[in-house]
Amino acid sequence: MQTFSYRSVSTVEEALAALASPTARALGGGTDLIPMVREGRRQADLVVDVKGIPELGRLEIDAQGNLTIGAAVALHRVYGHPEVARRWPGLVDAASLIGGTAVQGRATLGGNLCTASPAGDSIPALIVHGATLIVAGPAGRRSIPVAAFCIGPGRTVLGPGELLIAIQVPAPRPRSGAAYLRFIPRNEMDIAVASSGVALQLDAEGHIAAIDVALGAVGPTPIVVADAAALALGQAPSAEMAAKLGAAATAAARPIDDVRGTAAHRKRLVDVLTRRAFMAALHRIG
Amino acid sequence: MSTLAVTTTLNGETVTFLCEPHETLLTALRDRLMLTGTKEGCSNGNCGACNVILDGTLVNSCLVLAAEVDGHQITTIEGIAGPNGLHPLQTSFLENAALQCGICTPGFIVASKALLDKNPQPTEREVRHWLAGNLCRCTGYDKIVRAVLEAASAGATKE
Amino acid sequence: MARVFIPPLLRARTGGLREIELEGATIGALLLALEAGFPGTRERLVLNERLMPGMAVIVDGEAAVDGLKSAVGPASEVHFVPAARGG
Amino acid sequence: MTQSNGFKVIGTRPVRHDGVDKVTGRALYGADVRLNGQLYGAMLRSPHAHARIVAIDTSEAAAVPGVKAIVTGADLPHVGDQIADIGEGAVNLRHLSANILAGRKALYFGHAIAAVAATSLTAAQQAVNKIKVTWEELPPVLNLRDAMAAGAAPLHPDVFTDELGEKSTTPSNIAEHLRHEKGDIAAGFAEAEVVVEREFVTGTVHQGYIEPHSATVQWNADGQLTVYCSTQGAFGVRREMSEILGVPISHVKVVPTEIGGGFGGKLNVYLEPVCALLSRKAGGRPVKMTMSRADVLAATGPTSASIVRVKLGARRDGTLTAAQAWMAFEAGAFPGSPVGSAAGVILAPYDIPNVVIDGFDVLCNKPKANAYRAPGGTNAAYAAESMIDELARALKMGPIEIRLKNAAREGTRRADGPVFPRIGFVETLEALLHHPHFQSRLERATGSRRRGRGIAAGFWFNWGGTSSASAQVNPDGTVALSEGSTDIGGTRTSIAMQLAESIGIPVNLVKPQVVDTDSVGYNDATGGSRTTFATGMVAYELGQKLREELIAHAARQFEVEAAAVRFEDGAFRTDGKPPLSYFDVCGALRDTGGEIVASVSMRTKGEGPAFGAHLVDVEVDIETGKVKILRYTAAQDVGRAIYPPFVEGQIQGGVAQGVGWALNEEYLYDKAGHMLNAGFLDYRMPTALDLPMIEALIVEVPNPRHPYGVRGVGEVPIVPPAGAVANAIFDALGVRMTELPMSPARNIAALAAAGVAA
Repeated sequence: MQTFSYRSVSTVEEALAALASPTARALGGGTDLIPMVREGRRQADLVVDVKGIPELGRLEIDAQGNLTIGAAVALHRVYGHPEVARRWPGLVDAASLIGGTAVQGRATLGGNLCTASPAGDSIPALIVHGATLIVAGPAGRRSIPVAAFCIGPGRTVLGPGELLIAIQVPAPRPRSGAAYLRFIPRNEMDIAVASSGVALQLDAEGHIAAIDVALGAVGPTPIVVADAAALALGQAPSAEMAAKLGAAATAAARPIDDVRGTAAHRKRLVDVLTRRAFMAALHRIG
Repeated sequence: MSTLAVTTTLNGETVTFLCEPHETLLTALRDRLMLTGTKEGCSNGNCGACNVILDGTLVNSCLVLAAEVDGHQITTIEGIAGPNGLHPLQTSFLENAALQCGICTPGFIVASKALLDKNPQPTEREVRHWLAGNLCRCTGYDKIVRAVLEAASAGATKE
Repeated sequence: MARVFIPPLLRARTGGLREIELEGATIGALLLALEAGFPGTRERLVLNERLMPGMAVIVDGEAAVDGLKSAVGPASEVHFVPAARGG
Repeated sequence: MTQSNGFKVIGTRPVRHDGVDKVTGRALYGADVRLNGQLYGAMLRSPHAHARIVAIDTSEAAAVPGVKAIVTGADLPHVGDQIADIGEGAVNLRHLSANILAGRKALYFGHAIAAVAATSLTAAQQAVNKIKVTWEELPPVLNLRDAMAAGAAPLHPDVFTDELGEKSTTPSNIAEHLRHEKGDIAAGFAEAEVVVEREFVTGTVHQGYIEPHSATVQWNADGQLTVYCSTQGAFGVRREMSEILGVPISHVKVVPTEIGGGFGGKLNVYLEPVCALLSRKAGGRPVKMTMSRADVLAATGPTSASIVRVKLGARRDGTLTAAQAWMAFEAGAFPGSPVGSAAGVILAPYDIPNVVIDGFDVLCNKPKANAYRAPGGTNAAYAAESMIDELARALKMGPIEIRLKNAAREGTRRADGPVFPRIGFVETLEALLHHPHFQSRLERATGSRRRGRGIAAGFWFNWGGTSSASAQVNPDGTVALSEGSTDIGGTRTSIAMQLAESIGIPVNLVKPQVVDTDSVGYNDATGGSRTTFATGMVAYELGQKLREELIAHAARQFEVEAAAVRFEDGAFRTDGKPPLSYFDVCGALRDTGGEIVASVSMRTKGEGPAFGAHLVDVEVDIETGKVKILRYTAAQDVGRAIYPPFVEGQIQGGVAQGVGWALNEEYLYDKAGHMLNAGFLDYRMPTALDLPMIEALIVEVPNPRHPYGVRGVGEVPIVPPAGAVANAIFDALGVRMTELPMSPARNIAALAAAGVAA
């Protein structure tokens, strides 16, 4: 049992001032942080509640169709937003999978990113949606592609005193679709044994114009399948293409044996999940 | 670290209580406010026994700091029944024998109320999905799901 | 005479006999009679003058509740089995 | 209103007496106890699976502000070797004590080492973190094969292999070998035309009750101990407290709270003696301790991992001629796995002339195994029912056909010797045979999904045991019933119903309460499926006494002989006079002879053994290995359903636990013996989304030895599911799954080994 102090802040400046202490931690939904601190898996002398900062609670689609999700927006608001659900289905797949209903009432995408679990469901989904993170810190603001955010289990590129402000997701491209699938032994309330997110766009002829594939729980961080584009671009989507992408996912995966699954099973699962996510994403295109 | 004073609307009444900054809402409810109907099953958000409704949203009170609820509204199992008697969900749980040992029951009833407030006519699949964060080890869920469906068809949200 | 079934692991002491007809109105009396015919058997079934802990005695298909004092009929069947209660 | 079976109360569905408290949050469970001046306790647990405790330094912990007491194993009184009948079988009290707080060695990850009581939980936990233990780590023994291997290092220098009282000459991790023998096994297999044989492995699983253990104890200066705890058996707690602490049993009063599930895991004490020692050291202040979920999983409960080999022989017509079973069960750190009951269960559903069953109770560095719903039954039946299925397929017989052909009936001699009384296995199989589910065709799935259907049977002995209760008739006609059977699943009501039926009054007039050990006669634990049977039998006798007294009172009011009075339809009648209502007679008790109070205590006999037969349809995704339960029907002979929805609930709940055991639940350890999944996230019990509706098919073959025909219900339904699911997976894939749980990764590995490609 660790004790700590608690402070609620209402501006980014206040938050940054509080987070200047090396033992301070930002509190969003708390669904990861609170049990981790209680069990001594994370240290904190000061917990800075950032939910009172209006910018962190924004959920907006701008005139260009880009989505901004404040880092402290609870998941149920994300998947409960009809326009978000319609335009960014892969993200909604992931947001509605994290924890049970009561966890989703509190947990945030920002928290899922900052926990930086190799199995964090939102991360592969955000990667394939091309999302970018807005971060504020002592040196000002910067933006980081989600694909570059995690650098190891529980580790991100966030520097000392930096705070994740928002997630920006670009407007979906025309004739595009996305899906995120994970495998768990139960049907809810589990951590992904393996996962795969696929986003793709077709050109006017129905050939693949863009494709992104990202995997979860098969490496120390989410893994982008770099070969996907070479395998698919310019070709008509097919079951054979799905199989090739699945094989590429298996090749890219670097899983380990742990309490949640075996490396062998995970290698197999990313193949299956990538094939299925590809077909689901394709199916979702107009 | 210093003791905090938290003021909240709890089951419709304004309440002020003292707590330590690291205390969870679950601990505050049970040990400070003596509302022990909210149960602790895992303290990790994996069983739902501590479910409460916070500003209209279902949450695990073990994953919320007591300090976070200052100025917010909370409904616990003790606030589900109205002045005129049991909530239709409570009646339906009794009539459907939807509890055995009863330890998970407060969490299930609170979670089910949050469901019906949002979706008054859920399907069986929707009920099962919504309640997947609530573990019951006695019933196999069959009678719980039936109780929620029956309460919904009887118009539980009118209460 | 009651039919006393000898547990398999005790049959070395009864010369391999699987069941033995014995005279006695109680389990205790039967076991004394058994001991008289087959020395070294009773100590395997009785501890501190009570039925061995963890063991149940079944008389005519029903668990006897009075231990060594349990009544046995003239044509009863007696078994010694591991006590199983449940969870 | 009388039902067609002649009962007025039995078979109806009144609102349970404790229902409103339990749906409004008012019911008080173990952790809801709060005494004035109470201290909070916290426990230091072993981080090692096997280690010698060289020294414990509590000086820094004692200096934490608010700390009032610290105890270690050295504070427990020395109890010598005493074998007692506690729980599932014989228990050495010295072992029981060493499981409460470790002595010289920690024997499993999570073993209790020391405890602190302080004015706040935070202070207690901080102090626990400051206790310094000097360890000498020892190599752990973590599985059956290692533990049983020749030359394996024994966990205990004083545990020898016991073979019905005969001890091995050297210490051994095999604490016991037991055997059943019937007929001539060699001749039986010689007679067989088809023989099948296979070995099965099952993992360690937990009961999984949602309420963690919690105890609050006050040890008064006058020597009186009061224990508030969530337990299946208050009298068992009283006995264990007395034995472990070396105090007279009369000094211990146990007040049972509501209990949030037990399933066998709350029969024995864990925290209670520690709280008592802390309370005494803290000058008699009450001490409350509640386990975390991690503690519950790491240090309580589990039921045994096992290896079970089964060999069956049959003639071409399906008649079983011989069966042999060999099983080894992990006992954990102290002797006492349920291998004895497993040996009784494994072939019980069948009439087999030639049988040999060997069982081994094996020590290893895991928590001490405890009873779990039909202890040993699921492990045993998983193996046996898989082999019955394999035999049926070899013989091209239907799964119900082969079971009916060999079904045990009244008069069948069990492998362990006794002869079955009236049982309802045949009726149960026939009910399933004629059920629409069995008669339906299973639609085949497409793509990577395969569907299959499986059947398995299961048996449980059921237990009678001792129950006591007392009752008084109030002037308003209500009857206050005091009982000592803790109510885990609605037994206040199922017992009150039997009392009401026996007296002849509506059940809402009965006011049942579960009281403390000073306030009612002795009761064995709520376990062994005994409460509705045995305490119900007591309620029947109690009702007969009250009824007789009521008639005597009415007779005085009528001024006739009692023999001339009848009590029918709520009224007392005698010839030639207007009837007196039940309430008239109750209101006039003081004028007709005084209050009516009665009590009954019985060592019950005639518990009816019971059988179930389960049918399940599954769908397996052969690309991922995941199994989905599509449809489940569970038939069971319950004797008589007192409260049918509760009976269904017992069956549905047993199925859910059995399915969890079959598919996902297991303890995971690393090579050093650290438990890796001590939480509800990774110890994966089924959620609402993992199960379909479960149809409970109630079969009633009344138990002739119970006044209302009751048989125990609670345990049978967990016995068949693992076998049924395994058989369904075989039907779907053609692969025999020989290890539980049948997790996705195992299923994929088995498919690959069998050469079945997705």
